[in-house]
Amino acid sequence: MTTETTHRRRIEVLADEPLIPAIVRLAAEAGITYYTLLPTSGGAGAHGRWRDDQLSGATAKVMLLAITSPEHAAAFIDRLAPLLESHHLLLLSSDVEVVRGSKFD
Amino acid sequence: MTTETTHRRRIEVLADEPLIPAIVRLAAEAGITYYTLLPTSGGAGAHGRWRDDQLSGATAKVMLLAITSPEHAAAFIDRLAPLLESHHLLLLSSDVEVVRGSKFD
Amino acid sequence: MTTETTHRRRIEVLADEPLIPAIVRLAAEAGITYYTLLPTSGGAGAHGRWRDDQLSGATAKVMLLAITSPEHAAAFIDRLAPLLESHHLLLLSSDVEVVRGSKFD
Amino acid sequence: MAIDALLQPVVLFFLLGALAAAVRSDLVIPEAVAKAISLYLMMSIGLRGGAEVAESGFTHDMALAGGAGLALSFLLPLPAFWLLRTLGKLDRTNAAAVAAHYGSVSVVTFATGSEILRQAGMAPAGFMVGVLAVMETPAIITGLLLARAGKSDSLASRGGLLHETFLNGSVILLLGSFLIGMIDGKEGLKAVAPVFDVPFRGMLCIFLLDMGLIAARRLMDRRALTARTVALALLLPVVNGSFGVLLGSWLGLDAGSAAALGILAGSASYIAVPAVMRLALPAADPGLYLGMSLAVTFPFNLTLGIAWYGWLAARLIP
Amino acid sequence: MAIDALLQPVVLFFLLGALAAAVRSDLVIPEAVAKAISLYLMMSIGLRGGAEVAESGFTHDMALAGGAGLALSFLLPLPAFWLLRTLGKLDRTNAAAVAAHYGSVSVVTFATGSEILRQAGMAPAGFMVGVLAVMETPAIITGLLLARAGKSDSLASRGGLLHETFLNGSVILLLGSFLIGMIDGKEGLKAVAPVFDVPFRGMLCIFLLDMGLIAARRLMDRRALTARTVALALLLPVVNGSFGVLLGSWLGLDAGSAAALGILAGSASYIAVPAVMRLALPAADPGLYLGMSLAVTFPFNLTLGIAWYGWLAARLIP
Amino acid sequence: MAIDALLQPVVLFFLLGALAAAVRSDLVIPEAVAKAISLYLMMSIGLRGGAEVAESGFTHDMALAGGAGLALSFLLPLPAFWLLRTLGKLDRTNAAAVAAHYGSVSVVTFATGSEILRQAGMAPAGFMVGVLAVMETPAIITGLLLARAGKSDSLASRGGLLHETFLNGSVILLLGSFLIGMIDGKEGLKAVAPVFDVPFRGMLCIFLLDMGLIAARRLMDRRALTARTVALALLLPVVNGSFGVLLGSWLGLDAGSAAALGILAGSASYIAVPAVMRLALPAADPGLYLGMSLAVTFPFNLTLGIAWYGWLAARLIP
Ligand SMILES: Nc1ncnc2c1ncn2[C@@H]1O[C@H](COP(=O)(O)O)[C@@H](O)[C@H]1O
Ligand SMILES: Nc1ncnc2c1ncn2[C@@H]1O[C@H](COP(=O)(O)O)[C@@H](O)[C@H]1O
Ligand SMILES: Nc1ncnc2c1ncn2[C@@H]1O[C@H](COP(=O)(O)O)[C@@H](O)[C@H]1O
Ligand code: NA
Ligand code: NA
Ligand code: NA
Repeated sequence: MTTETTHRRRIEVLADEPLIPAIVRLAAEAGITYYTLLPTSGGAGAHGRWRDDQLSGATAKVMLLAITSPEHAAAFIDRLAPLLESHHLLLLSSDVEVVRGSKFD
Repeated sequence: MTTETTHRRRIEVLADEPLIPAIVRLAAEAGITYYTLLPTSGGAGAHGRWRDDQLSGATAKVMLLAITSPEHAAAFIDRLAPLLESHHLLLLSSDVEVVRGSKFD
Repeated sequence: MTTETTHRRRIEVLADEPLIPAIVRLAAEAGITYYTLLPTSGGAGAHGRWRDDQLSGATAKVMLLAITSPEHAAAFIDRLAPLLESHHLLLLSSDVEVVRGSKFD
Repeated sequence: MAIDALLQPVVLFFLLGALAAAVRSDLVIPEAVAKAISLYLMMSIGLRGGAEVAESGFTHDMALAGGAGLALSFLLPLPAFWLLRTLGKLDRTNAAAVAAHYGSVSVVTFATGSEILRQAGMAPAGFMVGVLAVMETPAIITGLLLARAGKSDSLASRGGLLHETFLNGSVILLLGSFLIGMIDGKEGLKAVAPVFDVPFRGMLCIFLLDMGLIAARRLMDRRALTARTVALALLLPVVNGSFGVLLGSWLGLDAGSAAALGILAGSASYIAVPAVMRLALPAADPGLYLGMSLAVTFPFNLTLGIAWYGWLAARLIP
Repeated sequence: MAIDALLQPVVLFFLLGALAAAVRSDLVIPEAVAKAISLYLMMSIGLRGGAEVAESGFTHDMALAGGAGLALSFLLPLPAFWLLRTLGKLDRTNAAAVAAHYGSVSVVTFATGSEILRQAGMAPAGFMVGVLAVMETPAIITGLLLARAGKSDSLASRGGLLHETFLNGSVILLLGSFLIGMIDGKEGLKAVAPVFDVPFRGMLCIFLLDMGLIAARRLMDRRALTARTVALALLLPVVNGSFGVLLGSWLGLDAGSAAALGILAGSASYIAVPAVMRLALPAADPGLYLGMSLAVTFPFNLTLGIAWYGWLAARLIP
Repeated sequence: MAIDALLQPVVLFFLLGALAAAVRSDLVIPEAVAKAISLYLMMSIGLRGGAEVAESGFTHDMALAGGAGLALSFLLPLPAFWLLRTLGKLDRTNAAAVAAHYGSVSVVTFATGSEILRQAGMAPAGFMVGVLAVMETPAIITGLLLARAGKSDSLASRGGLLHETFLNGSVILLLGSFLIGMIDGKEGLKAVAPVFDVPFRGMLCIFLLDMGLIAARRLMDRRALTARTVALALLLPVVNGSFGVLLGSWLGLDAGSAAALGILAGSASYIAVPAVMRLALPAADPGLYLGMSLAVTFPFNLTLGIAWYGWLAARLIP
């Protein structure tokens, strides 16, 4: 027996912690209400190096992961794209397969 | 020179911490013995919002990542699929390339 | 409107914490200067089981994530491949789509 | 006693945490530190209880209280289950899971209650810490029997369940520290008292600040709670706790220890039991059992319950 | 006072941290613990300040100092903004963000300064903790007005901004602890003094070790800092701080409290304000405002600034 | 002394941790907190040692003990390497890595040993903390020379190795705190004693609980350990430690300091050295060197080794 799987989009957004609630609201406007947050511990980008910083949390980055339909993914990307540069965000999109696809619209 | 890479399946399971040892055993039954666990810090799903909770650990979620062959991946998905709904699990499957593919059967 | 996205490679390297600075330098030699580090909490592989260990950090593993062009990805994989076995590394490579692809060369 | 108790720093910090969460402030105690403080509280409670037992020696009361605790933990889930099924309208699995929580105990409720009783000159006997340890797990067994758990599709069938139940970290730490306290006695623990004795109440303040945050956030996201289950989360502690005091007084315990038995009976677990239930009864809703025990019963006990059990014990045992 | 102050453990641990970072050692204080210590410091400062106010009762000085703090926090960003635009050559957004930091306050600078003043027999009045709490947020409002923030493309327009500004965790914890201190008084806090009073200076040492590491690492990765902004990060505390002392002395405060007002005016926020700015003014560079406040102004105040404000206050108010 | 030492809370908590791990309980001390306590222990040891040296001034003994420590750390890896190659049947790389661990020292073994010696009226001199700091790194250099490390395929060739070796966070923190202790002296540290002196033994208990968990879990997952390597992990501390005591007594140190030199020689690193070896000798198996030092030698020293070195020193130096 092979369990049937469905194609969905895997969206990942890396953002400073204070921005996460606003990004969650933006995702909800695009129809994405389910998500998971992953911690990070450091990195480097065009705006320099950083380390985990729980002190003010101002520059601690969090990875938001959401599995969703291609339509919702596109709507979310459209909304987030203009903010990427000004808000120092990282936005990734890729293919993923899930069981019970209807849960991931 | 270009190092040769092999196609494998990337399996990700998000589950409450108390369930992880049982899921690791289930994976072993499907032939998957190597894995990595990643922490999470929050999220939202059909069963509501949650935050990291180390106090009882009862509702702290952990992401299990395993790279494996398509056959083992299918066997694991078959075993896990009936539990997804009742155990509030998230199961993802996608393509990935690895060097030295024999290590990832 | 649909925001245009570009194909890039998603490189992930799992390594013991003391090795990360050296791997970051290796990545820079391959032209990869932007990356994000993610914490892990445990796992099992050919060299046994492990748990998070901040005490000496000697066997705490960190996941390095870098989105880059196929060329830089290949250059990095070429450099890292000979070290995989001796340094107990995990190296993954997959497809990902990004907005503003020029940022990810 | 009631008003004084409510104005103590421990309770005020709980209220501060609850208030901060209620106004949706971003205040957070790092979970690693909250967890460490909860381990500290268990070590401290265990050591001090054990040292007192080392001083008093084994007594008749001790055996009685231990037996009473064991019986309470095994049996309290039964009436609770019946109430949760009938009044609460819960299905079998959820009712069983919740019942297990109310048969078991809350370490922090006990700790706070002991401090408040001590302040009021009604310090419970040292052996009540042993009773606390004894009462943590039996209720889980009753709960699982009530749920007729262990169906084949459950991940729990792959083992780990017995470990989670009997070798839960917090139970081991409490019992182990109790034993160390008994071995070393007050004298032997002198060198570590600046960590395990003196700062206890202050550490409890920090922990209760966190509990206030967690409880209020759960109450605000009360998706799983209904008016019926909230009412039961207020009724169960009063019924169980009063019964615990009555039993203690009937067994001839001193007022402080009878009050402590009431606190134990009236409190509901939110550390050891949820971890087992997530594995053993995955179909039970954690939002429900944590919501009831942590967001309703815990604050109730802290503010009113403890004062009531203490008052009742003082009346019954002059 | 200056030399003595520099050789105290708190300052030496800061220098040790800075040195460790300067030689690129891998020394790291786990962030969860650093965060917990910063929460501890706020609880401790709040409780002790509140208990002192409970003892002294409300006074005329208290109202004056509170009003002065409010005014300073609202108005200090204005000249700072002008200096940052002209001398600092910053754009409007960055200048506004930095100005908000300098109008607001640094809790740890205040805590260290209070200890150093106390050591020198110039303990500030307990109500200065209330002034500290009052000064945290007004500067943020001025900063946002200066930036003409709230344009439509900002994520901030999706709300959360008011919460971050007024219900910031550290502000609530400080104010709440201050209130608890006022309610319980010195007597009521006795049982928790072994946690919130006695170990304060030692905990400050551990925290300052971490601050040394963080400040020096930021200074070494000073991508965003220019000679002009570094100069301003040294000039602003001297100007603001001296003005704070003068104002305090003009209002008739005692020397210790006037020095503390100087410390508050001269210090720059690096906890509450950055979190708001990241959301409200995402285009402002965190490397710039954290670099200035944390990597330049904080060490300056710790080593020289506090000593100077103290000396000035002692001269003006004999 | 032996039995008394075994029944002290520090040792009992270690055994409790080991027991909890042995029955596969899920008890875990959050790693951020364990790490913070290990940093605390180093700060405390350093400060107290430095303050004692400030009081006693520089002495002849101090120079002798320092020189002896330096020599021991450089040279002890040589016979260890030979034993590991011949009796242990390890390859060159693994033998060199393990030898480096045994030449270096364990801070917590030293801390526990000092407390036990102090209890027995044999407190080591304050300068032994300096010797501890001196002994951490030389053994690493000998180990790397023995391994003929630095081949081109190693990531270590990309730098970072010198930093990990000489600027390891724990070494810097220990030395820095020692210096601060020397600068401020007992008087200057009075205000921070409630954190860095009084609670030391209690904090050690919590840390040893964690060490018990970690050591027993490593022993149970002893994939990398053989009967031969376990035997050597018991033999090496006895040989090295006894030699350390003899050397100390021959140099004319007091009994407590000679015992401490034995503890340092007999202990094996599990914090500083593993981090360097992972980078410098990636082919060496961390399961082997951490298994030997942490899971066998550390518990041996804690329960028997320290008592033996103390007894030997007391016999040799009446
Ligand atoms: N190509 C990339 N791969 C992985 N992470 C990246 C990449 N670019 C940026 N990041 C992450 O996103 C953060 C912000 O990026 P930036 O705005 O370029 O400074 C960086 O600090 C990294 O953690
Ligand atoms: N579509 C999704 N994308 C990302 N994470 C999800 C998604 N659905 C569920 N999750 C995660 O899985 C958890 C359990 O899901 P649920 O059983 O739907 O409550 C949620 O709390 C999320 O953290
Ligand atoms: N197939 C795999 N899937 C996921 N993680 C893996 C896999 N193989 C190895 N790992 C991770 O990489 C670490 C080192 O691998 P190894 O060198 O095989 O012991 C393991 O402890 C795991 O955390
Ligand atoms: Na109960
Ligand atoms: Na200011
Ligand atoms: Na040694």
